[in-house]
Amino acid sequence: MPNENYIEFRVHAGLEQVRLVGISVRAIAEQFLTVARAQLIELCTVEIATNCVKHAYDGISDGELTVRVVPEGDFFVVEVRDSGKAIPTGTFGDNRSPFDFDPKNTDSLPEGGMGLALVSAMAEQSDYFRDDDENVMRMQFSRTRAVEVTDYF
Amino acid sequence: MPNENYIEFRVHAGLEQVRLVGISVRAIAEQFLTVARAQLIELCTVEIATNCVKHAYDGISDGELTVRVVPEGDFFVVEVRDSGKAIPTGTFGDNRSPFDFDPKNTDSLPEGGMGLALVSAMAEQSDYFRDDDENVMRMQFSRTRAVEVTDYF
Amino acid sequence: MKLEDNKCGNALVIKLVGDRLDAAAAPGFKETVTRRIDDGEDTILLDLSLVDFIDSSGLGALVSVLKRMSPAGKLVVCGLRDAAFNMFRLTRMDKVFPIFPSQAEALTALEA
Amino acid sequence: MKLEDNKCGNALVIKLVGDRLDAAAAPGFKETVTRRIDDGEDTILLDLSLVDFIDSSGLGALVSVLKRMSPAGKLVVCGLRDAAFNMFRLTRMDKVFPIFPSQAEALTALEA
Ligand SMILES: Nc1ncnc2c1ncn2[C@@H]1O[C@H](COP(=O)(O)OP(=O)(O)O)[C@@H](O)[C@H]1O
Ligand SMILES: Nc1ncnc2c1ncn2[C@@H]1O[C@H](COP(=O)(O)OP(=O)(O)O)[C@@H](O)[C@H]1O
Repeated sequence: MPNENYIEFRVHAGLEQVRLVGISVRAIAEQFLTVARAQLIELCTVEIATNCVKHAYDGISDGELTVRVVPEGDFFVVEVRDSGKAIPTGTFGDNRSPFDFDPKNTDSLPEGGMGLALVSAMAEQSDYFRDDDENVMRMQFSRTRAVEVTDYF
Repeated sequence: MPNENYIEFRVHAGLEQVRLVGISVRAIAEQFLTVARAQLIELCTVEIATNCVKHAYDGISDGELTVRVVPEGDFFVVEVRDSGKAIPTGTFGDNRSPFDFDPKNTDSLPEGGMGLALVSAMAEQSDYFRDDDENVMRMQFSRTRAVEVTDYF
Repeated sequence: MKLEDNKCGNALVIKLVGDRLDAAAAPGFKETVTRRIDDGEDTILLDLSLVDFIDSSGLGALVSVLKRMSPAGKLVVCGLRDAAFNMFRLTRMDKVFPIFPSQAEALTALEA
Repeated sequence: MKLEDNKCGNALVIKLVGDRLDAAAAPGFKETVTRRIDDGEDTILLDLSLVDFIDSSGLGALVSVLKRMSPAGKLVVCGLRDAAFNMFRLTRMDKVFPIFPSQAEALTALEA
């Protein structure tokens, strides 16, 4: 029996829609997790959904975006799907952190390429895979672990 | 060109899902309308979605519910769809108000049958129709009209 | 939804511990309060200060328990937050249920 | 996103009027602030007190404008709300940007 306790959002792949889905996902996450954790979940959802709009569908404006939230069990799961271009192999799971900069050296600071690194760091588990012709990013956030922002990086 | 500025929720038709969709719809509505108006929109959405669970799908637990929010133009539109039983003819648009009671006469007070009346009163426009094998309730809330709670009934 | 009982003099104070009195919560609420009434409680104060959403099912449950009271009994509510108060006004139930800002004010009125 | 400019002594105070510095807002923000820098402003205070969401695109725009400053220039931020402050800490940008609680405190420090 499939898990029935999910909320699925379908929207046109645009930045305004990403904002509204982010706000909704946070409101739902706040029902299950602390406000600070819910903010991180909104952030990760927005990062991945923004990538769909900017990279997967670049230019082509008639794409659709699906975000599925499963607030059940030990994990709060967020799955983002698009039917655009696949992420180039090796992009996700790349080990170099953009946050490994020297704060005194302005040239070393990242202006982009931070989204996937944030998700890898903040989700307890994150996986990217293809499902038929869709790209799926699946993020799992622990509901029991109490995480401090200072735990990251 | 279809309006692309929508958020569509798909969920299993259950009361827990109705709650989460209600909370999400309110969070989105708050981006466009006052907090008080957003609360009314949550209420109407929950009333109609609850009817889907309780009446349209009564007993049959494997139904799906679709809520589409279109926050564009002069109206904030919420459309609730299910593929269960149709509302019996004459139920919606019934003119007798359950709120037409005598406050001093306890027997005259309504214990049910208030949901559709609330929606008729609070939405600037509400329409029920069948679309293929689906039931659709379409509610439109004015974004410009500033409504006081005391304006109703 | 959890309910917390507390006897204050003659009055039974029932506090709703949960933020929604909706279709999911209404049956349990109705059953518990009905049992208290049937057990003989005739002065009941419902503290709704944690509730920020009431729908028509929740309101129907409130009306049900009101109807269950004996004619000489008293059922009042207190602590309504904005959304809950709006729901009472919207449906004219503010003319049916005596409404007090706080438990203290409700209890004073019930004792008078 | 709207930006409000305000000159205070040598410093240009730029207040972000909007609650999100995200991928939709970042390009406009970056363009406007870059123009001010190119026009010669070299002491800039960004007031983020209305912002309750910053994503990596917003942060990228902040880094961009920082890189645009002349080596002798100063760019500081103030008024960070919880979510924004967390984003700075998460990404170690709190070690890069001088952060002040309020405009007044930032301005005092900039004048010193
Ligand atoms: N959904 C996607 N489809 C295709 N490419 C992607 C997708 N998401 C990310 N990428 C690629 O991975 C890179 C890193 O993404 P990210 O860390 O989010 O940073 P940014 O989007 O700021 O460049 C992107 O620049 C892009 O080349
Ligand atoms: N989606 C639906 N499908 C079938 N019947 C419905 C549906 N919605 C409402 N009804 C019928 O209309 C009646 C009035 O609905 P409503 O005003 O919401 O009150 P309540 O649900 O409390 O009875 C219901 O009792 C039911 O018989």
